[in-house]
Amino acid sequence: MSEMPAFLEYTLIFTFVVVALSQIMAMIRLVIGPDTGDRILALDTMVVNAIGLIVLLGIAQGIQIYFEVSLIIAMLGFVSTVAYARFVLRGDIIE
Amino acid sequence: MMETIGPALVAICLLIGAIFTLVAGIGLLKLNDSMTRLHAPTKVGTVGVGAMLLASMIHSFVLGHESYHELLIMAFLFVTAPISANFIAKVQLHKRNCDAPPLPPRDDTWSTYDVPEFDRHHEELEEFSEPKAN
Amino acid sequence: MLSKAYRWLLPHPFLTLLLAVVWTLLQNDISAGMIVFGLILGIIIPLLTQLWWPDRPHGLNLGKFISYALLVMWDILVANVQVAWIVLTKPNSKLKPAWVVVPLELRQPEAITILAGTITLTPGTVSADLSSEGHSLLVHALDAEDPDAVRDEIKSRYEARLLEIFK
Amino acid sequence: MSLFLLVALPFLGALLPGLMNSAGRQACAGVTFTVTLAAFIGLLTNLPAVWAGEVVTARALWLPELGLNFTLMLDGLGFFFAFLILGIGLLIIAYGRAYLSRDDNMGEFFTYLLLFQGAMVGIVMSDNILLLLVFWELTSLSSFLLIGYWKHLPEGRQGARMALTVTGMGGLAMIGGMLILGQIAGSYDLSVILQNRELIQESPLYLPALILILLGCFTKSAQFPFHFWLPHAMAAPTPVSAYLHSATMVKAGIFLMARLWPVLSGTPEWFMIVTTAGLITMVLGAVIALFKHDLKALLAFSTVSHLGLITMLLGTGTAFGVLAAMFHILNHAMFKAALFMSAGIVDHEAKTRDIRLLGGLRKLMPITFVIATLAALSMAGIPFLNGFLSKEMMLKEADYTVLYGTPWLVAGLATLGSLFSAAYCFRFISHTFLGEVRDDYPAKPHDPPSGMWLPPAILVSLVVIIGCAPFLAEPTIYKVTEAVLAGVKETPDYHFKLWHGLVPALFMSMIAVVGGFLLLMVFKPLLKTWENTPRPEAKVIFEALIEAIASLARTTTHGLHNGAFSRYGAVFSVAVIGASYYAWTTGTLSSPTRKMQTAEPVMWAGWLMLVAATGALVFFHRNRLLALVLIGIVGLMVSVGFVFFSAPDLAMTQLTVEVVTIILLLLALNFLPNRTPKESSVLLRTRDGIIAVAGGLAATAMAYHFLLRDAVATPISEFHLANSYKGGGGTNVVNVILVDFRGFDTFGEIIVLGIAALLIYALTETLLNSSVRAKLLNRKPDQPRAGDMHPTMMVVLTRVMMPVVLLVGFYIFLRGHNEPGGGFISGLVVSIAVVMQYMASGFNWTTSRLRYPYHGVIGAGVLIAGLTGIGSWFVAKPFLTSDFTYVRIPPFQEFELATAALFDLGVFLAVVGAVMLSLESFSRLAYRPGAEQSDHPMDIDPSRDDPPPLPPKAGRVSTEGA
Amino acid sequence: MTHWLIAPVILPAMLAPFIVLAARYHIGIQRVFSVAGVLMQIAIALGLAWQASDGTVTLYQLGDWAAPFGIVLVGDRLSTLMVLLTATLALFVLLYAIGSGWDNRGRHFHALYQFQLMGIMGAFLTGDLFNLFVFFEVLLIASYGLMIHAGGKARLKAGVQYVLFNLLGSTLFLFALGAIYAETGTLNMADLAERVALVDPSETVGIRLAATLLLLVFAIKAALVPLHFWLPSSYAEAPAPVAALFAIMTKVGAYAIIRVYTLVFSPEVEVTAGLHGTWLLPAALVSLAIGMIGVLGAKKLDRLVAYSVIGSMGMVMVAISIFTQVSISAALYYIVHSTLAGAALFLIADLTRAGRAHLNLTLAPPIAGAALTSAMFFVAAIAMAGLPPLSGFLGKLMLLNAAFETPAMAWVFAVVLISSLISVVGFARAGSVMYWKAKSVEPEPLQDGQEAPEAPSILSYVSVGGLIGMLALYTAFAGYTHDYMTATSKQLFAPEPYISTVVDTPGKLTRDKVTKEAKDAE
Amino acid sequence: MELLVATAIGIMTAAGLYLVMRLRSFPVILGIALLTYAVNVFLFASGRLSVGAPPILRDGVEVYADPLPQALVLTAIVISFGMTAVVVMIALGAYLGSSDDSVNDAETDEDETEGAT
Ligand code: NA
Ligand code: NA
Repeated sequence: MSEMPAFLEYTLIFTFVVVALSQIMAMIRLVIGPDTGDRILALDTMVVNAIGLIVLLGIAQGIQIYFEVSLIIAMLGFVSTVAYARFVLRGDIIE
Repeated sequence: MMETIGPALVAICLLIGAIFTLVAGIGLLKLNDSMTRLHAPTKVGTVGVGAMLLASMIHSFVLGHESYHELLIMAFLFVTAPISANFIAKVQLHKRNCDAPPLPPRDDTWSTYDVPEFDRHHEELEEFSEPKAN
Repeated sequence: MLSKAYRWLLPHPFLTLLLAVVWTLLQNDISAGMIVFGLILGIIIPLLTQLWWPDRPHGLNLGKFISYALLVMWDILVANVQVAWIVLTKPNSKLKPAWVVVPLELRQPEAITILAGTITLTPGTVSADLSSEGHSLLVHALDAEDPDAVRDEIKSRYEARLLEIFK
Repeated sequence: MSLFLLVALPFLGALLPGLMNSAGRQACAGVTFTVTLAAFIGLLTNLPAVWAGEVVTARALWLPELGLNFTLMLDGLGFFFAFLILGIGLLIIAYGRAYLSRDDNMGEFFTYLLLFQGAMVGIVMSDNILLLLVFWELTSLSSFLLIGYWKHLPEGRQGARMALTVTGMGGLAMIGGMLILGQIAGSYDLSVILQNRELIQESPLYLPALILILLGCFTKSAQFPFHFWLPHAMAAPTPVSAYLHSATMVKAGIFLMARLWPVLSGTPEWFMIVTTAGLITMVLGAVIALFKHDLKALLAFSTVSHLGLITMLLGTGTAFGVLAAMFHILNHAMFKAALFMSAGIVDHEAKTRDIRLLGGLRKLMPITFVIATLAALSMAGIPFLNGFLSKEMMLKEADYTVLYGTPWLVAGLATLGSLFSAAYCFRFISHTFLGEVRDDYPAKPHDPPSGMWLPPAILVSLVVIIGCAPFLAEPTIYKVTEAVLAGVKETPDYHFKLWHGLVPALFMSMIAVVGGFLLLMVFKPLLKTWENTPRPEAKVIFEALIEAIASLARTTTHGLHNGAFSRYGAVFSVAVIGASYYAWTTGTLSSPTRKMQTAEPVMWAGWLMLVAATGALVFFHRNRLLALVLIGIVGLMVSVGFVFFSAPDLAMTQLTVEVVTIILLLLALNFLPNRTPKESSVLLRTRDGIIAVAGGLAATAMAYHFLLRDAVATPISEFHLANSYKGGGGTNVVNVILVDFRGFDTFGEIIVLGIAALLIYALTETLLNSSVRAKLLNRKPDQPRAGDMHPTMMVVLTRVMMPVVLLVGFYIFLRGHNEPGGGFISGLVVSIAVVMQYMASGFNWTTSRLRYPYHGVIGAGVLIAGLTGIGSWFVAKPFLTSDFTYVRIPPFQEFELATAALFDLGVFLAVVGAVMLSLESFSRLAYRPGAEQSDHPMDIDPSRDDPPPLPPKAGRVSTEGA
Repeated sequence: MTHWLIAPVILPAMLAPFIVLAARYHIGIQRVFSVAGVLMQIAIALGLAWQASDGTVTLYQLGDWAAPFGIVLVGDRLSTLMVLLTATLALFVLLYAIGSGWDNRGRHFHALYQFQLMGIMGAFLTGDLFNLFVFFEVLLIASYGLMIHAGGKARLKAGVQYVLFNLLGSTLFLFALGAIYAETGTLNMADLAERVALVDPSETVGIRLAATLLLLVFAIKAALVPLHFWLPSSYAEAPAPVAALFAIMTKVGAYAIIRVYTLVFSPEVEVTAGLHGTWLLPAALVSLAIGMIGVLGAKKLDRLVAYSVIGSMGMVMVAISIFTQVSISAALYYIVHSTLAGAALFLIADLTRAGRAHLNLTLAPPIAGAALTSAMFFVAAIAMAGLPPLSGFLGKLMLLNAAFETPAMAWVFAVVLISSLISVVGFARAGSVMYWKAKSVEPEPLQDGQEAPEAPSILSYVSVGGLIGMLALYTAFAGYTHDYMTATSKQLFAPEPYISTVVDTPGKLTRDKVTKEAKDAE
Repeated sequence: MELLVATAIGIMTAAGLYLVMRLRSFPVILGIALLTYAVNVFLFASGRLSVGAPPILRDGVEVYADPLPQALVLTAIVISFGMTAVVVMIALGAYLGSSDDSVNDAETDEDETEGAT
């Protein structure tokens, strides 16, 4: 980790833990469902949380090059959510 | 100035982000109705990550290599979230996972239930194409 | 003639502007070179894709749009705290979710989309569906004692403003 | 004539009959006869030298390093056999011309015959045992063709296959034997091998070599227990039978035993095996022959019997035995060929060979009667005919031979064999020719044209001449015997004459003839007994055996390759795990060289998510959509892991690829069932579970092992890190490796993608041009569908987002060389942007507005990448040598121009083309005619129902600003 | 700087996209370009083989980077021989594909064919293990495309298994490469050979795992039992010319084993000692047996040929696993032979299809053009079963001759000879049913509008005849070819020139340094 | 950390293998995908693990993660993407042709060999 004040470091760790927790909760929702809509929602949440995780990593490591990754996750998360939903709605996702 | 306030701002943003993210998770897990669940992550989660992105941006200023990138991601998330939510809501409506909505005042039905003729015959459940609430 | 060339070159001027801004943000570098390059891209890319956006929105009022955006941002901040509070404190049994039907005055798809997006991003409401001809919006409210009040607020606070933006 | 030419003539000549086929039957036979005659004369030109005791040789190198060379030699033995092969061959050809009917393809027949003849000549002239093997197997193959010549007859096909199987087996055994023999002697040249009697007989490998070689000889020469194939070879046209049985095929084994006699014989093993086999064969063949009703079958078993006789003579290991054997070979060839031809004449004329339907032919076909009778009597061992002479010598030799310590055994059995031999000969004569003329022959027989009776007549006259004046044959047989003995044994002092005094052999001979006569008297009751005696039928046993083996092969093959991929996968896994386990446990292990790094909580969380998602995926894999979502999460967590471990490029690639993959899978899932049925049993799942866990443990162990140890030397990537900027002009080392250091890999990689897309396109085309098309068009959705195909909000968002994503793609492309990104990721991002447009407004609406020729995009991408590589040829550098420079054009900052970027552009285009072509193909499969093709980008657009604010075409013409 | 060494890879790599771009809808133009490309390939391959025939090792540094940092192509006797073999095979098979019209029964045949060649050529020429992986993938994915060319239920079904199995193989290859890099820090084969010497004898688990996994990967390609399950149905169901071309694909596996196990993990290397010795020979013998049993047990002619390919690979692998200079040269001789013979048999099976509804070994009316087809089958079957006088027999002799050097000699003799017999019986039964027994059946009278089955085109016969002719030449000049194989084997067993050429030739940056140092010295 | 990565590889491998041995093409393809993840991580790990050191050259930074395995994995990902697309298509083709998505190919040719006679 890059040099940073101790309080920030603790906050960062706390945030990591919280995001991870949220991620796990989403995962639970994903598994228990009960329906596809809930699962897609859970997946969407997990994607957003993943962006959060990567942003946190960037802060922790003091590196900015993870930006492209976050951007791509944001784009792709959206596309895949739409794709899943379209599949449930229409079967054919690019009809 | 930046050296002292900066980290504090970062920490605050992070905390806000953490809380909202957690709320999103809790909401997703706790709420027991599928439409209600939709509210938590699409908004709270977005703000949560938004706050973290803000933290990252401030942090970059603290470190001295300014970055505006994060704005872009934030914008992206905010613009796409409603569409995602809309699609998921449509899925819930389509799968009858919620209370039947009232009919629209001006048109015949909601667009999700407005199934084209050639799509109405699927292999098993023909009656499924019509909203059962009506 | 000039405006013809203008329309040919800039089928969607706002998109051009948007792309230039995005490019600058992407590059993380606000220099003349970057902005020029961003504008060049902002012209080229819409030209490439304009067939997929055949009719451009008309009568967009940029100033009002910006103030609308700021309003929405504020609402988002406030609303999120409210929602968080509801999620954390209210037991499931006490929640009163409800469907809200919003009849639309807006006609332009762009405007309707912005309205629906606003509704989703702001407190306790999600735009769930559009009616089959597009004249009503189905909104789900997380905790609404009075659905009609929610509908009225949406219409007055957001739709009215959008009607002004998209004349 | 050169020996090469001699051997080559029949082979070269074999081309002619086929070519002459259209020129008529006469030409066909004529050319065959001419070729054989030429070879025969060529052979005779060597007679003076051979007679003088010289060995004529010819050598040419073929495979010198292996010791397989084209070395030929002609000594007395070889000459003797070649003379028989070509001489009798001539007669057979003449006979065959008359024998074959109009329906038979003569060109084919004579081609096979010449091939066979050439192979036989090759065997007897080989001075190299490997070369001999070549000819040996060629006789098997060509006789296969000859025996199966009448393809429409099941007996022909079966007989041919049986002959091939049995002699082929022997031939293969002999390959082993010959190789061992050559290995012992240090050479495969016969001339060398024959010099090494002691070396060979003392070698521990002598016995295996002997057994293997004898297997070859016995099968070829139809010795017990391999005798059964020969009678079934009778299905061949009679000229073939005559040839195979008299002078050629079956004599090959005898020839080889004689050829190798100097080095193999004389040991107890040789004596026991060869003599025993010969004796049994002789007696057995004779007994069976007596009871055969088919003339050719009778003759076939008589051949078996006589071959046994010769084998027995060679087995005794004495010089006299050899002498007798050689003489009998000559005699047997003559009378047997004549007999077969006579049988053929009878068959040809009376249209039957069944001896029970015959009789009385003496009056109808007197010429044939004379010929057949003289030949048969010779075979029976009647004085003044050549058969008598050699048979008496055999009996004399038998009298001297003591087998298994029992003095009378060989003599008794030899006499018994001769007795039966005489009996079947008498039966042959009396039941065919004697007795009353019948009126129920299938056809009215009469003597054939001279073309058919002249050849046997020539042979029979020789039979009589030698029988009366044996001294005429004596010098020749002595020369041959000398050649066989090769100095190992003294040539015996014995003269061929009719009267040797009242020696035991004479009595034995008399017993045989008289006994044979008596046996024929009581033939009827004897036949009854024979027919009522249960006895193993060799053919049935053989066929049952082959059928059992074939059936076993079928069961094995189809049981093993049962088409179950799940089992193949299990076998694969077990094999890999097992081999790895072996490699691991036989290696050495010392302590790790790297310290384990501490895992932070976030790492644990990520791990937990990954494991949970993976576990859930296995658990829920039957719900396909859920499984897809879960695998997406696995991929997401892997990507996050890549970011965590400093690999942003990887994370981006992984993510983009994954989304495109999921889109593809969703497109496929549209057609596939949504759920996987539960099919495998608990037992099977347990098995799979165990294998899977073992595989997982193996992977874990291996990964853990390497993670805690350093490479044996500095990894080559040190160089890449050090030279990335200096030599490649980029700071993103991963990208520089991809487009420069290892650009060739990337070139291959985009080609893989391109091929993938072409394949998908091609298969789509194929499916749409097949019956699948109708199926697709009539497809009913398997789940209820919602309305609103192209939701308004999505369309509107896409209008803004799609250009932005394209911009991002461009950005990522430009950045790649120095920051995470590059052509590949950029290509995927751009593809995803287009996919967004597809998803929003539908495939038809989107493509009808902008149709990219995706084929062309792929082609262009690969060509650009390739031409960039080729470009470096013009500056005399190898393929893909990169160059770069920095340019500054105001108002822009200094930027880099690199050939690598051009290469990356190729990558970009190939990726976009490939992904889009694939998606397009899937979409074409999903096309349904019922679905109305909207002219609008979105289904719901309230602005359409209002009066349009601008005239319809105003989009382009209006003068108003926004 | 000559670029000929890369030409066999680049030529098809450029030709294929060109065909896709310019001649997508014109089968005639595609054919012309495809044939011309293959003819050029042969010319180039001949040149390369000639160049390598004096023992020269040619190096091509891609991107001008020195090995091991960049990728290199290496031309020695072995690799150029394989390139020549591939090009020759490709010509006859391509002519058949054109003559039989197979190329026009689906899309993109010629492009895929060229890509396939590119992959194979690259695999033979590359000196880098990861690059080998890439070329394996190129050749595999092209082979998927060719295998399912023209579609059809059974073919697609078999295609799924073929692809899935190879995906498992590719995964394994990556595991092996990971292990190699983790252990040695390099990917270049010559460099690897030098680094293997640095492995600590007290820490051999890693390198042994790596070597084993690599061997398994190649064993899959070589269809070694029990990793052969991908082969029978895919080769049987593939379009005939494709199956014929695939005859070279199994050889890629054999080639890779020979290359890696002579260059890198040679028997003298202590740390990997005994790795392949223990189980490769048994596996090879079992492959031989299983293959030849399959020839006897197959119910269809095309499957029979596929099993014979497995059997012939068993022969090759037996020779390889004995691992002496003599045995490797036998293996090389046999590789060329079995490639040509296998290809010929697949094509003949296809000729047999003319006028027959199926290739089941059951009674059916006579086929069109039976005489010539059956004669060709007879010759090719002789070659494949290893009967004299064709090269199969010579190869068998060479193998058995080499087997005197192994303690398992008796096993080798027994299995080779017995399996030969089984295959002879199998081929004889099949040929008898297909070509002889059919003569006893009256062909069904043609129904209205039904056309009499057309005999295969002359070009089809010419291409099969060409392959058989190649076999005959290969037999007749066995002395020369065997000498060549022996020299090749010798070169493989003395890899120092190969290694020094690859590792010591300077590249882009190092070369500058060298010239600069030379200047400084002046 | 190393143990976590190693076990992650192992678990994905195990799950992948299990799914590969299923009977329908869809789970088998998912199994292959899991195996691909596993092997990609393994190949990546052959450069050992480093946190916060992406191989993007920056002034003053000396320690970088090993870039070569990253490049290799990138190539591998792309290739396996192509392969996955192809296998999905072929599996789909096979399914459409026979209405059966089983990966196992029970031999259906009715005509048994009557044996060569
Ligand atoms: Na479905
Ligand atoms: Na890159």
